Amino acid sequence: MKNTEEILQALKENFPDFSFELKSDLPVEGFIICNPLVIDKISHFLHDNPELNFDSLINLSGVDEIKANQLSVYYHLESTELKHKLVLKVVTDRNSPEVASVTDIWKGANWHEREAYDMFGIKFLNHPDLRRILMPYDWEAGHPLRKDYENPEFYQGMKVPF
Amino acid sequence: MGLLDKEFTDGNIVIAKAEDLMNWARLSSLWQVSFGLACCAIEMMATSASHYDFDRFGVIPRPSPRHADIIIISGTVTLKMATRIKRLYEQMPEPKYIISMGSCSNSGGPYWEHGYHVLKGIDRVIPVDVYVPGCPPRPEALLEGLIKLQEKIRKTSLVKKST
Amino acid sequence: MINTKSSAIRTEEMVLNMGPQHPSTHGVLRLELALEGEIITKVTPHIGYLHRCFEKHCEAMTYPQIVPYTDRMDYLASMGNELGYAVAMEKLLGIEVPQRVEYIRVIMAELQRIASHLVALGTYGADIGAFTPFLYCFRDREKILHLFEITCGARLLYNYIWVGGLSHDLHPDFVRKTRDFIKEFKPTIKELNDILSYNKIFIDRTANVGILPVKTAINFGVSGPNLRASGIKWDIRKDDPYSVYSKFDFDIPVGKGTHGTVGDSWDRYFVRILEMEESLKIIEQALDQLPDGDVQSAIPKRIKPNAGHVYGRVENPRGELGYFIISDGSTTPYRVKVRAPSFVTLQILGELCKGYMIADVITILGSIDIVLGEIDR
Amino acid sequence: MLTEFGKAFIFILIAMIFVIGLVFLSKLIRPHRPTKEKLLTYECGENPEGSPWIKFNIRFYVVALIFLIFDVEVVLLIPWALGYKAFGITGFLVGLVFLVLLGLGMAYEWRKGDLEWEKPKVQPPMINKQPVAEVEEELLEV
Amino acid sequence: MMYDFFVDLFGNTVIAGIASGILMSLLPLFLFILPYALFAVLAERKVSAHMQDRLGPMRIGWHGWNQTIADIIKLIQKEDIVASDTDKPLFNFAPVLVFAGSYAAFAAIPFSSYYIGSEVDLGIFYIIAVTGLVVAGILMAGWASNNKYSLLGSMRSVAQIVSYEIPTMLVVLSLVMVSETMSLHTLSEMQTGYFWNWYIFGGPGFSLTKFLLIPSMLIGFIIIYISTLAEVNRVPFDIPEAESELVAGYHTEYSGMKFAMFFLAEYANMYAVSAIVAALFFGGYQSPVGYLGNLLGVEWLIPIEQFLWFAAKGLFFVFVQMWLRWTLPRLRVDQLMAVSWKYLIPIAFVNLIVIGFITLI
Repeated sequence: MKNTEEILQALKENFPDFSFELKSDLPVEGFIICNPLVIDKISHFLHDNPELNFDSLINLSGVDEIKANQLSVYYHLESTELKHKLVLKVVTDRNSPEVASVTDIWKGANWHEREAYDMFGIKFLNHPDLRRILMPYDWEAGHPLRKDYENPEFYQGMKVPF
Repeated sequence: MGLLDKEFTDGNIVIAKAEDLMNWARLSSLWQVSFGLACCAIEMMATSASHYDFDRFGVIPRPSPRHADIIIISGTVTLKMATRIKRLYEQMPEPKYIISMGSCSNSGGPYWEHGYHVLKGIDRVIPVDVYVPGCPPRPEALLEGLIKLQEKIRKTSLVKKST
Repeated sequence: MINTKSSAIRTEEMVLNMGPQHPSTHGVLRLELALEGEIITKVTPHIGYLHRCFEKHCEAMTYPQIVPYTDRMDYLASMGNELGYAVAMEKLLGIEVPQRVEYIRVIMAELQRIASHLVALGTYGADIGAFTPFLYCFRDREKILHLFEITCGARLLYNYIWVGGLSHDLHPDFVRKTRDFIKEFKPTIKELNDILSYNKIFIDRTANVGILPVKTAINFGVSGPNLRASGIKWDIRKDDPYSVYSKFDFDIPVGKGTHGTVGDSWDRYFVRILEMEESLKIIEQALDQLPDGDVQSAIPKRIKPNAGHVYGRVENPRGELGYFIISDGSTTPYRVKVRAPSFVTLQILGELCKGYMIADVITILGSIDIVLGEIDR
Repeated sequence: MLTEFGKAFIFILIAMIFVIGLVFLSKLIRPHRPTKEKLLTYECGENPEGSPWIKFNIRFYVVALIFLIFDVEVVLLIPWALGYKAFGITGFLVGLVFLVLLGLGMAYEWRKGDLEWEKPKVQPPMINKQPVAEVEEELLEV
Repeated sequence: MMYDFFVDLFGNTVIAGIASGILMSLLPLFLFILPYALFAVLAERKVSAHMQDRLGPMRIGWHGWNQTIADIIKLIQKEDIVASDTDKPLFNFAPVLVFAGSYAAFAAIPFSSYYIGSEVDLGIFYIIAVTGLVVAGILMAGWASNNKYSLLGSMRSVAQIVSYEIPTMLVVLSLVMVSETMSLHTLSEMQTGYFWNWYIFGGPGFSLTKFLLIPSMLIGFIIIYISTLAEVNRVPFDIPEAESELVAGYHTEYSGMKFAMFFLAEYANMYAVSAIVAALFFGGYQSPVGYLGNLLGVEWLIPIEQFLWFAAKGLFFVFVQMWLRWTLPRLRVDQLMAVSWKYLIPIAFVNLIVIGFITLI
């Protein structure tokens, strides 16, 4: 049963050259910010290390922080045996968002990442099949959950706005 | 070109009687395509369950649109689904009717403002006969919609209305 | 001598579309089956036919306005959705809710669990071919809907559990009617067992079909009855207790592989029946200890949480439902992400169905019990 | 004078005429408004991919083959079944030999696996690339 | 009797024969099959409704009695869709073949001692042979409608009917060994007297063989009832039109009157199969408790009574089929084949040999 600070120490020892930053001033839970392109190595470590043993990814959500002109992805991890939780955050640039995919570690992340791509346009590197999941496959009007998204006038002859 | 395609200019006793018989037969055995979209589909299932029995009116669920004459659009129609519904409607044999159940399929319902993927009303795609308001409408409301449709069928006639 | 073993002779692969309109896809889900004769080589689910842009609505509406939209996500367990949203928001705001509200919320959530399991078991029987249990389950479910109707006026989507309290107090004879319901419902579970659970053909169709090992289930993030059927005792009400669940004693039914290996479709089916009995126990205890008080005392007039984020979760009939809410200090949330259990559970369909026949895909799809409103949000 | 089979054939004729007559009668009444979309084959609302007219499973051919053997066997047994009583036990033994031979044929097919319909060949779900061993994890008491 | 009437009407025998043949074959169709079908479709909905706490059709006529009439008149008005890329001649001919196959079986079924369609001397095997037409019709319907669901449905139903015909034939063969006749007419004649003379209770007369036969006759009845259930595609063997898997099986693409023909053929087949089981084991048109006609000495009343008994027995078995449909779930294809090839056929074999020995004592 470890809390976020101890996990941060373990991460720092294991990955000396990666930068980790703990933010716990905001209410409720603290989270660790790390580099988007190495998130899969960190996840491998978190998954396989016996003390941490994060064997289940609860939630992966994309967020559009338009004021800071960046897209971020939050990972909620949990260990069913040791019963501790962890929140990771990854920040990428808004114009060419790229994050390493964690599908090889947690198979559950597959559709979460496809949804983040569909809604925000975040490209996940070496994802098995990165396609739109909720929107129609031929939807060219961009990614709907971005703050600066406008509705197309027509889609296949049907008027979209009211 | 069957009898039902022809338009008669003046009605007479034979046509009137034949019409009544055919309309009565059509309205008393409406076979429904077993097809539900969202929360209204659960209310439709509750309507065809034991408490409010749809079978009392001769409505039985048929799996394939080829055997059905009525399609109840129960739930939110999204843009991705709208093209499929249009095809299903097209594939039903000719004397076919549509009940749009729930405010989602009537006019987009609670998703009318920010629903970028929601079609604002099924009547933009297929011609609707009866609208049943409510979100989700109670089974009694759906039964009332069905009776409204039966009255509408009872009044259809082959004689061309004198415009 | 020609070897007539069918595996030796390659037949051409046929792609079959179990499309949006299919009697047993539990809503608008399209399964693309790659078939070899009757054996399935690949299943690819296509979803998104009911994507109603819930998260876009959350960014445009104030906190209390979101509650009716949470009902429409998993429309078979609306009370569970509202409770999840309320738990997450109360964690973010840090407000304390009077005990009476907590007890009523537990009663409502457990009644909703029984109603949702009844639909799941009924449609599962109908998928296997036995149509009568489906109608018996709906007959019992009508009684629960009547209980909901006398408290909050609606049968299916209630807008009953608000942030910080409830919309109405209990109906005067709600307690008596609920006790009558519990008395009537116990024998009907036994009747359902006799018709379906111990029926030889049902067991043949579901035992050893769609076996989900524990390690794979945890890796896929599966939760709820599907995970417990694979043998692990994992329930949010016990492992991450919220509301007043810690005050009741109830045990967590786990799949034991009575008719075949642990984690097959029969286990997933039978775990839900045992869970219904557990829920009855919880409701009885909650009714006995029901305190009084005003249910609307702790409802804040204007919800304006300071900037921050929270992840609140709840044990829904289909699994762990989580709300990840990010607020930026204004009255409307900056971002709400819902971790829907069916969305995560449907991913295992592709893995589970390899090598089975068409009839088994329907069995497995029915046993994991998904709701499309929650998948497509 | 009509033979008995003549009467039976008239039964079939009457049935055919009845069906064709009814379908024709309904042709007079029913509307006929074909549209391109209506004449597409139905596939749950999707546009049909590929054609169903492909070589399908060999299993059906094998079943038909085995059925043929048993069918011929029964046809041969009919006259024996009618008249074996006249010859007493020897008559029965003749038929018994025939039946036992057939039973052996069936046992051979059973053993060879031709009676097996296609059993599902299940591949257990795999995570991180190595096949998950049998469900050996004991009940994780948490 | 009808024949000589026509002979002196037309003079020459051939035309008279054909005329009387046509009249005789029209009789069961319009007098029995159509009213029975109207009643059976409504009965199925009412029986299933009351079994499920529902009411069934109520609004159409008092308690829904003319629901099926409304269905048929509506089906006449339905547009008949022949999809563009179907195999048109096959597509249109399939329902004709299916109904012809199932109606031809009524030629050899004795409705009463007075009336039988055609005195075919190998009665029961003619019926089993003719139901082969139904198999061809279903295959034609499935293949011609160019729809994956109907193809799968028809392939499964052909494999099922074919593999369940063998246990039927073996049981029928064992009965032929006991009764030494194949015509259902004489078979029913032999089971006269009271119900203990029926073959289910070991056949006519009092002898050691009769009591020895009872167990194997019971096994034979169970086997033939299960396999005839499968031949008619009723639950638990209704895989070809498995609603939850194959949408509507082989008649997915049919609409309007052609679909009504499939529907009618299914119910006619249901009755034909029940009639065969009743004729073989339950004394066809013989009454279990003697005839009213004998008591009152009214001679012409007996055939009518016999017809009523025969209809009652058939409808009872049809009711049992409906009863099974709304309680049991459905088998999978390979389990279905296993039941026939691995359980029914071996047991029917052994039953045949045992009966052979018993009849020789």
